[in-house]
Amino acid sequence: MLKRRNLFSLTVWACVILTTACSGTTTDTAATDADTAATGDELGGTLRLLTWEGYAPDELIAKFEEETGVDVEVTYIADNGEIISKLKATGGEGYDLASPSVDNVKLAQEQFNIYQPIDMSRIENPDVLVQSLAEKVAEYSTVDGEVYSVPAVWGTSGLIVNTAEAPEVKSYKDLCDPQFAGRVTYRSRFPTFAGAMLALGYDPFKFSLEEPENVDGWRAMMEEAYTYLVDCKSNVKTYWTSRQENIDLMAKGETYLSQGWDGTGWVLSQENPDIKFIAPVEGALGWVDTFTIPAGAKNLDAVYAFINFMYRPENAGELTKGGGFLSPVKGSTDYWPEEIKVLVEESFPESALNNIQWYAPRPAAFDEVVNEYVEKLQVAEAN
Amino acid sequence: MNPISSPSPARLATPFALPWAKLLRWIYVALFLLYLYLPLGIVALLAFNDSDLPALPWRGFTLDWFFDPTGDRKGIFNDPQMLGAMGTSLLVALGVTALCLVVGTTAAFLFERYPFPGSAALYFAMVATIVIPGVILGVALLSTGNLVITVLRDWLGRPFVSAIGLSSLLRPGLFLVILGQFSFIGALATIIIAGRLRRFPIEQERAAMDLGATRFQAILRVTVPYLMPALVSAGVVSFLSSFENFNTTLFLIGNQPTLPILFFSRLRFEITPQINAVSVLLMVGAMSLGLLSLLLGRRNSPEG
Amino acid sequence: MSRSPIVSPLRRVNWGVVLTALPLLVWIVGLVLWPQLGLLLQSFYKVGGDTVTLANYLSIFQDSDLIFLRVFGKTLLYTLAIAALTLIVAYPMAFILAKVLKGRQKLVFILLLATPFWVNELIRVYAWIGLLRETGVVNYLLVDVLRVLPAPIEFLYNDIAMLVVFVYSFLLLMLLPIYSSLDGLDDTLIQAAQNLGADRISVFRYVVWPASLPGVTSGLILVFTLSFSNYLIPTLVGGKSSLWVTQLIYNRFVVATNWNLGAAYSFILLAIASLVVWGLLKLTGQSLKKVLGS
Amino acid sequence: MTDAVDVELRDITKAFGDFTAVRDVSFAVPRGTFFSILGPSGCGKTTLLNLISGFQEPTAGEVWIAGQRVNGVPPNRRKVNMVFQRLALFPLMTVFDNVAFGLRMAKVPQAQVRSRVMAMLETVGLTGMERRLPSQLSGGQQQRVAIARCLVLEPAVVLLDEPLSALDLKLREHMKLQLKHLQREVGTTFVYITHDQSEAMVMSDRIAVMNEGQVLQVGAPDEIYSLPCHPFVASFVGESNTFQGTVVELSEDSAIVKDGAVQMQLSRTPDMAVGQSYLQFLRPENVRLLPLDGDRDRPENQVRGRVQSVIFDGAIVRCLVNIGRDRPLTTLFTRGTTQAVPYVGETVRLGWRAADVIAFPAQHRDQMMQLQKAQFAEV
Repeated sequence: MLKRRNLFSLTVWACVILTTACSGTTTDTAATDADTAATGDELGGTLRLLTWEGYAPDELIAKFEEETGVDVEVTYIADNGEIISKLKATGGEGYDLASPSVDNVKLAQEQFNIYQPIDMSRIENPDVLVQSLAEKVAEYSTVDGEVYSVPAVWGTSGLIVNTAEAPEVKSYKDLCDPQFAGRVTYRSRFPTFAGAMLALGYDPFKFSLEEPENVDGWRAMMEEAYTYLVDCKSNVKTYWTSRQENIDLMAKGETYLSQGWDGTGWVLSQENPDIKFIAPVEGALGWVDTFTIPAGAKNLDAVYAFINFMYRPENAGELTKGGGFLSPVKGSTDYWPEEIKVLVEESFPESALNNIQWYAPRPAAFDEVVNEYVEKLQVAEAN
Repeated sequence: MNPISSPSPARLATPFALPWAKLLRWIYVALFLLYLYLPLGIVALLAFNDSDLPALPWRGFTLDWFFDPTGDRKGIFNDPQMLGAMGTSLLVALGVTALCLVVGTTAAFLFERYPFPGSAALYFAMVATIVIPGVILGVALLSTGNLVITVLRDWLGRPFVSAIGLSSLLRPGLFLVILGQFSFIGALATIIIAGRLRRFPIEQERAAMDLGATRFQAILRVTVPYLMPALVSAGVVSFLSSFENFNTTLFLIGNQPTLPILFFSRLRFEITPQINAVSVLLMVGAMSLGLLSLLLGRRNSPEG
Repeated sequence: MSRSPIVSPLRRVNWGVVLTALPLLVWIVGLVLWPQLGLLLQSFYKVGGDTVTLANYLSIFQDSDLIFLRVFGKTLLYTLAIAALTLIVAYPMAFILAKVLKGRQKLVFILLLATPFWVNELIRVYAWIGLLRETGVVNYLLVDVLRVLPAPIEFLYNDIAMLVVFVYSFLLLMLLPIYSSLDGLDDTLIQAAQNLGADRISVFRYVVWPASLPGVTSGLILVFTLSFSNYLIPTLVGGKSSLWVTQLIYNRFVVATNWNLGAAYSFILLAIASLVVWGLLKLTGQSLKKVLGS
Repeated sequence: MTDAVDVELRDITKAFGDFTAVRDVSFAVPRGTFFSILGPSGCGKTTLLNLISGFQEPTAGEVWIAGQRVNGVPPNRRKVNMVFQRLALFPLMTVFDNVAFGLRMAKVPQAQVRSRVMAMLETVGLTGMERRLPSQLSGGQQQRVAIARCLVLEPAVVLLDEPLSALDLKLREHMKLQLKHLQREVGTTFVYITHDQSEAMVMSDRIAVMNEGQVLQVGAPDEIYSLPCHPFVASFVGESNTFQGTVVELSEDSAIVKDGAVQMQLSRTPDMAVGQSYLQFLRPENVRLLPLDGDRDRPENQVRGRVQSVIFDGAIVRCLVNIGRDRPLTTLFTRGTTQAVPYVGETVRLGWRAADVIAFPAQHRDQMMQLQKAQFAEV
């Protein structure tokens, strides 16, 4: 029996329960809808995107919502690992569409089974895509004969150069040229190692596709790139960790030379024409971010509607017209302003386009080696 | 507790009594304040700079970053995403504060009044939450939530779990964010409240009961008013800790970002003085809350 | 026969206590212990594996470069330095606040000191970046305004900058506990010591310092643990050679998605942090409850 | 003993901004005396103590201790030690460490510290308590630690700042005597601050009475009591019946002063003039109950009245007699001596001698009121 003096505790409990109930109902009603209103004849419900900042601009989302009646909710992430971590933690639930980079999809799917295959028949007009890109994505994201990704946007990383200070730059090797000591920035991540390997005459992507079992060979290559980068460390002002950090360093003239994304370079060019994005002679590193459907996605109709919507050239053009990244949709550049077109064409003459080195999926064992060396590089003292 | 409050002779007897020491003291205080306020002062200043970048030199005064009439510069009051994030942060912070105050008070009573076997271990576990990196708290909670859903589904069947909304509650979203933040901010609140409860002269409660109050009434009429300064400061600390939390929130957040999360993704992508404008708001807000807690804490403190 | 007010726990369950205990239990068990235990279990499995193993823990010794141990050691050393530095910077202010300033002046100062602490950590860190960077405000002042330097210097991206920002971030957590223990020190004790022949140094050593010890310990613990588990400051300010243990853990969890190893790392972190806290308490002769309750 | 002086204040003034806490104070404390500074709270006695101990510096004037001028000498270098009002025992140190503190500060060798502390603890009767913390001692024991902590340093002067005020009544009475004996025993000069006139009376060799920043009278307790030289002293020290009247008649060696209905004769002082206003003080023990009809004993002043109340305070009986004034007249006598105790309502005859009336010219009209306030403020 409860006595009167227990009123205090009861009140406390009532408060706890109320708080819980309130926060629950006010915040997640939308998600509950998505749970229940899964498949109807009419489009509607909610579409929960897990994507990068810039991939879901307000204007496009508004347009899509108006066309379909679907309510779009966007969660932004800042790292491929965040997509995988979130989906891993929820067993692939909680989101309807994610945008991992294609080289991450296969491994994540094999290890954690967090995605579901793409139903290609529901892509209305697959021919609108640049074929070589679409094929590459299909190839890289196939697990057990099923394709898990279609391309969303792509881009490269190469060299961003302040030509007023460093006019002659054309190779990854120039990052380590002593004349730029203290005026160089790049990430302490795999792309930097990839660039170094290319500069040393290796092809890491071909290697990981052709010899996925050869961990020792991979390690040897990484070791060599590591030694090269440690020697190079005194050249580096700092390892940038975000797009904006790279922009700040270059725009303020604190660094002259950077390994970074093309889109970053073009944003800088618009402010300072001396700064250019260059595809190095070894080849720019090509990445593709994808549309990949989490295993627990609810509103598949809306998912495919969204993919098809984004594959319309005018929408693809709208998405990429800021010059942050490129679209795999043919004709999207028709909707670009002239100055962006010029910048992109200047950076990518025919030869450079053909020379893009696409990131390929890596086996888990390779990634472990990569992580190890990334950290070793950060610990190493500059020479 | 308060010693004699007559004009204190110790003022002269402090180790800084010599004139040069007095000068030195004020130089130190000035440097200290400079250290504290120079970075923030510049952040605040640049919120009013008529420039697209948050950087010197000064290009004239503007309020564009607060209320941009044209829409070219997204003034924070014309930016639905920013306003939405502020609202979300507010909601989360209020939820966390409510939980912290209620649970913190019960926990404080338990630790101070009813020591039970294992209470020391529980206390240690509580304090340990402050040490665990926030990211790990978040990840652990997220995967536990998922485990709960999976297990419940196996037991009760998917429709039932969906119907009571559990699955959406335990997915990344504000509910989990509140729980995650509370899981360690609650420790701060408990420590603050327990600290004051320890000094509470328990005879007062006994006197109240002796005069005919039930235990509940005694606590409500005598103990809680005594705890009020601690409750106010625990509330303010909880609110502000929640409002600025980033690490734990990162993994638990769904589609409604809190302010720090929005900051983080914005700062990675582009920096405009908009961020400075929000900072100014936050500073003003923090200062007012601090003032409130000091004034309330002081007024309600029977110790003066 | 005396009727004891304390009812035998065997005879009758005290529902009031049980109900008071429930929120705490739900919190600690449901939101802390259980999730952490889940992680702890994970730390005994290889990623994707299903046999219990110590491999994740042993891996820290097996790596040829001992990266984890080196980073861990460096982090530990630095966090101790940060705690000590913060103490040195904050102590005089805490003393002035407690023993020199009175009444309204004191109130204003407390507010003035507390406010910066509540501005978002990200903003504080970016504010410091804006100050210290090569094209930042400090260089602008030194080169363009005061003309002390011929050319800008890079103040950012090194360990000193990192220490400066760390100390800045945790100053208040040191200041307030010391202040509150000094505030409880009766002024007449200082007088008594002086009266008995103690000079300034002896007054500090025998009266002021012992009285502030609970606060000092509490401050040291807070600053130590929070800088130990900090991620943003070393990442953004520390530059190219300042890997922090939380970055290693973050890398395991987020970049490599190897939660098992990440969990192992974080439990090592937790264990060492607890050990250091325990050591600090032993060293200062304080108890956790007393220190945190002040 | 020689007339050596341990503490001497010369024209000391201490001002805090506009407020002058101490004004032109001068006195000397002979070596080996128990010297009390007595006055109501706020009279400046604590300031005086701080000036002697060195916690504050005078605005003007000189402080001399043991033959040395100590202006500007910091507190830790003065040969005075202090027992604080709240004792200020170091809470984290044992009794031994508290007592040893000053010796250690003076870098006395360890062995000597031990023997001196133990000897001192024995003197104050605390042997066996040396390992306890102050919080584990009773109030009286703490008191003795505080005193031992000073005496062990063999200072020229021990200053005591109302150290008994925190004790309960019984213990206070006991400690008064203990202190007095201790001081006799060690022979150190004690300067004792108090607002309690009975403490001062019981313990002191000499008393300085202070009010509003000034020392009004310095003298032996008996002298202060029976020959006050200032109306404040007369009213503050001991109990008095007070009158304020005007001189109506003067003779060669006496004067008649009238206060409303009451008219009394008192000894004449040279500067008295008719029409002048005077304050008169009359100790209750000097007011005697006279037989209603007898004329054996005829003091100069006599009055009839009705007993309003009778208060027994141990051996002392106190009668309040309504004599037609706004305040009753108090008379005191020891039980069982002269006469039977009257009953309430009884009409009695009271009488007192002219020589027992202490009179001072009244400076202004409301002085009496003020004095009464001062007298009751401390109660």
